Amino acid sequence: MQRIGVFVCWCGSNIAATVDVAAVVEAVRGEPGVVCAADYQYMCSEGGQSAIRKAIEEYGLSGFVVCSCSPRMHEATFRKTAAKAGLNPYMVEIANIREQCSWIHKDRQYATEKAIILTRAAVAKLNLNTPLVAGESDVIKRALVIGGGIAGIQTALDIADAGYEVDIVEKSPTIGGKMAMLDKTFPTLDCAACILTPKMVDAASHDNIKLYTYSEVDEVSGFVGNFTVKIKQKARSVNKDLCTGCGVCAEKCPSKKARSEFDQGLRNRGAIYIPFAQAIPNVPVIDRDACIHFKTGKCGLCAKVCGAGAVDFGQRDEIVTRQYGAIVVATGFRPIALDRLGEYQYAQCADVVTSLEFERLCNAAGPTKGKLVRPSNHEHPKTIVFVQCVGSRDTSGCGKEYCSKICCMYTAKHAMLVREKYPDTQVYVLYIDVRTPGKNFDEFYRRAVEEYGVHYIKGMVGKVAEKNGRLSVQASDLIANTQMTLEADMVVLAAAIEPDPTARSIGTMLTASMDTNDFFTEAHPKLRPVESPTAGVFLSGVCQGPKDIPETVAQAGAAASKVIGLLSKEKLVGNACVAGSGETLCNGCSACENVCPYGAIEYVIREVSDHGKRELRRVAQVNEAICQGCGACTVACPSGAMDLKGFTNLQILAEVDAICR
Amino acid sequence: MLKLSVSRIPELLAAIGGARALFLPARSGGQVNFTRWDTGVEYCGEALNTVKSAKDFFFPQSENLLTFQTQGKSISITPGGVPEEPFVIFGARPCDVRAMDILDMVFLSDPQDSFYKARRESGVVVAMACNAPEETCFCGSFGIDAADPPGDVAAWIVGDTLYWDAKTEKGEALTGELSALFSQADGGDLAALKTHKEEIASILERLPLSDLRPQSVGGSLLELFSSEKWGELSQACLGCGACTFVCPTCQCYDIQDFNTGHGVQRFRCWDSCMYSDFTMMAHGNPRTSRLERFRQRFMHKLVYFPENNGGQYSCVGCGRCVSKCPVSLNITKVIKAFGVKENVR
Amino acid sequence: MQKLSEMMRARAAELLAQGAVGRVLGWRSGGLGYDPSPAFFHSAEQLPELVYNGFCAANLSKYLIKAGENDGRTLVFLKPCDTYGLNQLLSEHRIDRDKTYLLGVGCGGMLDMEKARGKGIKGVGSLEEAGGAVVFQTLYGEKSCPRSDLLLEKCIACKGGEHMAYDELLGAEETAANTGFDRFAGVNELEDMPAGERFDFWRGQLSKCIRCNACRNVCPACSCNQCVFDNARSGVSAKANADSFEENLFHIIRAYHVAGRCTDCGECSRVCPQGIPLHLLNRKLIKDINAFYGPYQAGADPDSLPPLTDYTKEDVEPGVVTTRGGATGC
Amino acid sequence: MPIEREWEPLIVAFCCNWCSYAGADLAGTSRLNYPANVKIIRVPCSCRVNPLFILRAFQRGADGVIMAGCHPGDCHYTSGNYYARRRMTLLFSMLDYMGIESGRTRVEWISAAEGGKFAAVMNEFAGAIHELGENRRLGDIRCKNYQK
Repeated sequence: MQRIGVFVCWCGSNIAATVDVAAVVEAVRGEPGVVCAADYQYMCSEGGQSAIRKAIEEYGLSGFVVCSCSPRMHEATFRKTAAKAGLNPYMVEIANIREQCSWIHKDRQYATEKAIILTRAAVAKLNLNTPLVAGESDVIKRALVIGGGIAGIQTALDIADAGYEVDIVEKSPTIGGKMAMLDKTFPTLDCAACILTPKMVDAASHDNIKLYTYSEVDEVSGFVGNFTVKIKQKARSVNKDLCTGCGVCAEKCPSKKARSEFDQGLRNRGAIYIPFAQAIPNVPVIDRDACIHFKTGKCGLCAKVCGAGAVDFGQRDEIVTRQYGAIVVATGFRPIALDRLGEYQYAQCADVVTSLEFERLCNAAGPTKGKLVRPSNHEHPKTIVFVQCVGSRDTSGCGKEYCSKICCMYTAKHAMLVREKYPDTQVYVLYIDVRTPGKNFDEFYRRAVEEYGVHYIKGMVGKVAEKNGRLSVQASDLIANTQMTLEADMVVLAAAIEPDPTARSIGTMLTASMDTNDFFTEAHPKLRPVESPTAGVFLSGVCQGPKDIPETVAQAGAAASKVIGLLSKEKLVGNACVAGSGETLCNGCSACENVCPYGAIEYVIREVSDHGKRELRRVAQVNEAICQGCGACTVACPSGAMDLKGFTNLQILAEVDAICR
Repeated sequence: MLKLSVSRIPELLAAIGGARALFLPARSGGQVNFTRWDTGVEYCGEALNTVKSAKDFFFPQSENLLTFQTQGKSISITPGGVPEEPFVIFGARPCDVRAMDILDMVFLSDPQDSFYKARRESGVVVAMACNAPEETCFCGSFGIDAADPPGDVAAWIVGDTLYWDAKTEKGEALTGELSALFSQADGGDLAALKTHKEEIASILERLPLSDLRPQSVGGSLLELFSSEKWGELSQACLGCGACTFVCPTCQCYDIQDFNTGHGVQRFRCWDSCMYSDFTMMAHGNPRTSRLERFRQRFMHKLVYFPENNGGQYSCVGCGRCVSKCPVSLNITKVIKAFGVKENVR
Repeated sequence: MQKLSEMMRARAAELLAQGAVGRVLGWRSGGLGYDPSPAFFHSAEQLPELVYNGFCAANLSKYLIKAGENDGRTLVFLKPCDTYGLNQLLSEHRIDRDKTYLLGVGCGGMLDMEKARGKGIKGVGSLEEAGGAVVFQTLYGEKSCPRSDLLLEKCIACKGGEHMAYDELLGAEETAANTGFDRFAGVNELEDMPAGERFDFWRGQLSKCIRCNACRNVCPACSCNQCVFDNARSGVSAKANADSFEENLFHIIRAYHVAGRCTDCGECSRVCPQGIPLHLLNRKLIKDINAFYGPYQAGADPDSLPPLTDYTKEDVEPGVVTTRGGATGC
Repeated sequence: MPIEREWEPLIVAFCCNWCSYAGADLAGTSRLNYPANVKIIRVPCSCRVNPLFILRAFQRGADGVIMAGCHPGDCHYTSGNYYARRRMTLLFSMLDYMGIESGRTRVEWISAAEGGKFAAVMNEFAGAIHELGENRRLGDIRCKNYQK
């Protein structure tokens, strides 16, 4: 039997004006378990709290009810009060007689009656409370960042600078991601490489950062603070430690058929290659599908020319297993394939290119050394048509329904760069809407139109066709409401972006939820934008939704700060109100497992003693470190084996009974 | 011996039911059960047995014993009233009536059950002979004569005549009230009744279970208790209480508290030894397996009860369990299993 | 069916002899012809008592839970509709598939002795299923009755003769074709009544309940080690109905607990001693689930996710109950 | 000190801690009035509401029961209210089928920002229950002496 104290707060006049606090005190004295009841002007004040502590002392209370404001306001306060007096903090219940009583009712008698009933309910519940202890778990002070683009690099740097170890896992041979491919960046037009490569170098040289390039996450287990991750390091066929990065092997490689991923296939590369000059690590990799040696067993020229003897055809994939306290997803994006958007003739016409290809064509380090030419004949284009929303905001099912967000700005950038370098070139931009929210974005776009004389046409492309060496773009001018045909030398498609295809499998491994477009969902769209609903998993960059570089960097920093906050804890204090299963009642039916949003329930075969009869049974087991205490499992469980601490079936039934009596 | 034309049974019922509560077999929703008489409620004589026996009227499925309130430290108790409403049960079959004697052995032996006693005293039983016994019947195995019903009043329906024979004071008193309706049976009637009884007897002889003999359950208590057969017999049992709750002689009950919010009602309700929480105690349940529970039910009916009650079996062969068990387990299969072979067809 | 029984006995004997199975779960003949009981057979000597006839309605799959405690495989005979219950138990990890040998047997529909009694057939000494009819030898003479007149409700509403799971089939050709009967007709009828009449209907029916728990204990979906209604600590335990509310509570919660898991095997209605049409509760939920969340047959696929442990973002709102209008209730 | 007054319905509201309970608090801080006979029970999530709780409330004499949770898609636990939605839909449909007035049960999605909506819903629901009158069909006579 509990020994319960009831403390009714006046909250100055907030409560006392409408609720007869003395009457409440008197009414609940006779309630089962109640051994003392009192009222006070401000329960939350030091005076009020010490009054409670005194009563705990004097009456040997096992728990108490505070009739006051919303528990969302002061539950924590009074739990501390209990703890200070040596009571378990969960032996406290709040009757919300301010927000849900005195503030909404005018009639004193009604309000007082209701306050009494709410208090009875709280007492009835408290009679069934048991001391709860939040579980604690250790935090492994290392973070994993999946993806080595600008998002991943920035997150890693911020975490590392705070003094924690970080591993970056990047599936391609180098870090840098999409940003490394860009020429200039809006709205400042400074060169991408100039701002990115230093960060890449920092990441590589940082004592707290370990790079796993040409590697993939293979398996994830564990939970917040204590993940175990298997990383697959694919065989480079080149010994990182011996290689000096001189690049002779790449030059000498006789096989030049493979298309350069980094240059969007606009240039061929060797079977052994370094993706680009500033690649990090600056170590070549052998593309075994393209390599003559791996196909025929002959050649092996690279090995011969390598002074360091770093080429190692025998190298194998390796699995490394590492422990992490937190995981950041920064898997980034790619432009969508355009094969389902036939009207643009992308596959057919060499001079129809994507914006990312265009970036490479403009880039001084690109396949054309920065000279803008038509891929078909290497002549300088006189007219260029940029087409926006290629596969974005597309409800036809061929593209994506969402807005890819970055296209309006980079198209303006491209148009501007062309007019800057080649004033003789006519530039048209076909758009549905121009969306330029963002600092200095609209100014940037206006400059393109006003200073650089870019022709913006609100129109949709009907068809692109090749006509005697040139391209004719049929489009409808939605403002003039006329059909028109543009003769162009080059058409640049602002293709929609989509999450990197590896995101889905990573999401599954992490049990991190994703939306229908395979973007990771955030724990709360407004209040927890960089956290996944899965504890310990954080989101950085476009993997969560389309973003430009400044937004990505900002979010990367935010994710990093969340990780730092987590890693800085000695112990993780879990949620005390977690689910738990009574093993003798459990049928092992998996209903709870099926509804748990966190994968916190697993089934184990255990010897169960039922009425002294010992037998092996399949029973549910809740991982208290993962359980968030929603209670979905408790209702799914037909036998009532699964219950939620702090909100048990009996406690809630007791509240119902008290209210309805 | 009195008589009355069958066509006037409604008058008879009105006369009885007008003065006091009257319960009689009536059909509703496909089932025949004892129903409180009211204008429009028709006596269903052709049904052999009601689903639930007449036991309810003396030992209801659940009844309130007392109520208590607590205020702070004080407690106030309101006893549940002892039922005194007089009533008549019309058309109970001989087996059900004999079952009442068995219940008496339990509830009227010291300490007497005041609730049961009160109901027993204020209830009058008009028993009806069985014109058409069925294959599920084996009342004969327990010395009950379906043609010659016990009870306060014995009744027969022969053709279009109802015969009425008061056997106890209570029966006489009731008959007295109704005398205006009856006429005296003459010699012809008695002859007809006699042949009718013989017809019934000849049917009883030909019943498939007619030579089922509980006495044939041989062996010492210990032998029976530890017999291998229980495992096989009980393996199909679902552990439901259908057999118990349709049984006219099962008398086990549980006492539970129900908190109404303004007080606690202490009530008793039927319980079944087939249930996993039967006789649940602090340490748990004394019979944790289906086998033990199954064995308990039949050992009680065929061994323990007779041992404590001068050989009286706690079964009257009404056959309800035979027709109602979801998996067709019943006492006859148990008796056969333990019976000495030649006694079993 | 005579023939089929013999085939079953023969096959069971073989498998026992080979040691492929440790025991056989089937039906043992009773003395009255219509009263076989589920039973385990451990040796060829016991097999002559194994029968299969129109009164073997009992679904054996639930017995496999206990049988699983023994070593070795259990051979079990399953009628087409029984396999749904089996799959459901498999999906809930109540049965170990590897410890069972499923012998699917054909089914011409099971018979209801109550219906026979309703037709004045009493004093049955013996009976025989001959072709489309059942011939009863009774104390009151020989009575014959077409099989179709004696079918159990669950068989009139047959889900079809297909076995959802089996290792081997016997006499599948005996299976009667689906009657094409609309199993939701009864539900629709109730839904079309005014709320008041619906209430009176259910009060009338449920007030007959004697809380014998036969419906629950026979139900393949009700396989809890301990039911909340038997568990004093659950806060809702109750033995007998002390108030009409308890009748409602028990049957609502029971129907609810098996919602999305009920295979509509109809056993609850078959075994109710008071003849309460409990299947009308379960079928209502099945109808709703089909209407709200798309057609779903529990037990058809052991790997499917029961509707109540699943969701879509576009699910109907609970308000549909009030807004859908008279046609479907209210 | 019971007050002599005409019959008023008793309404139990199950509110999820993160949205609807906070919404109720906001209604309070905004001083938005709704009937005193609406009594709130706080649960972590709408998916914690067991049909048993609702039936128990009716047994004990509640005349209406309402469950309020986060808007679909906004659940603090990501998917709790989706499960709750299915559970309640089937339960309510079942009660309706058994002849319990469907107006006595309701689910509303009320966010922490919707104090106004909370008060409006409660006023409206209380009114509707008042129209329906006393819950007799699902009450327990042991618990409540129903007005003759």
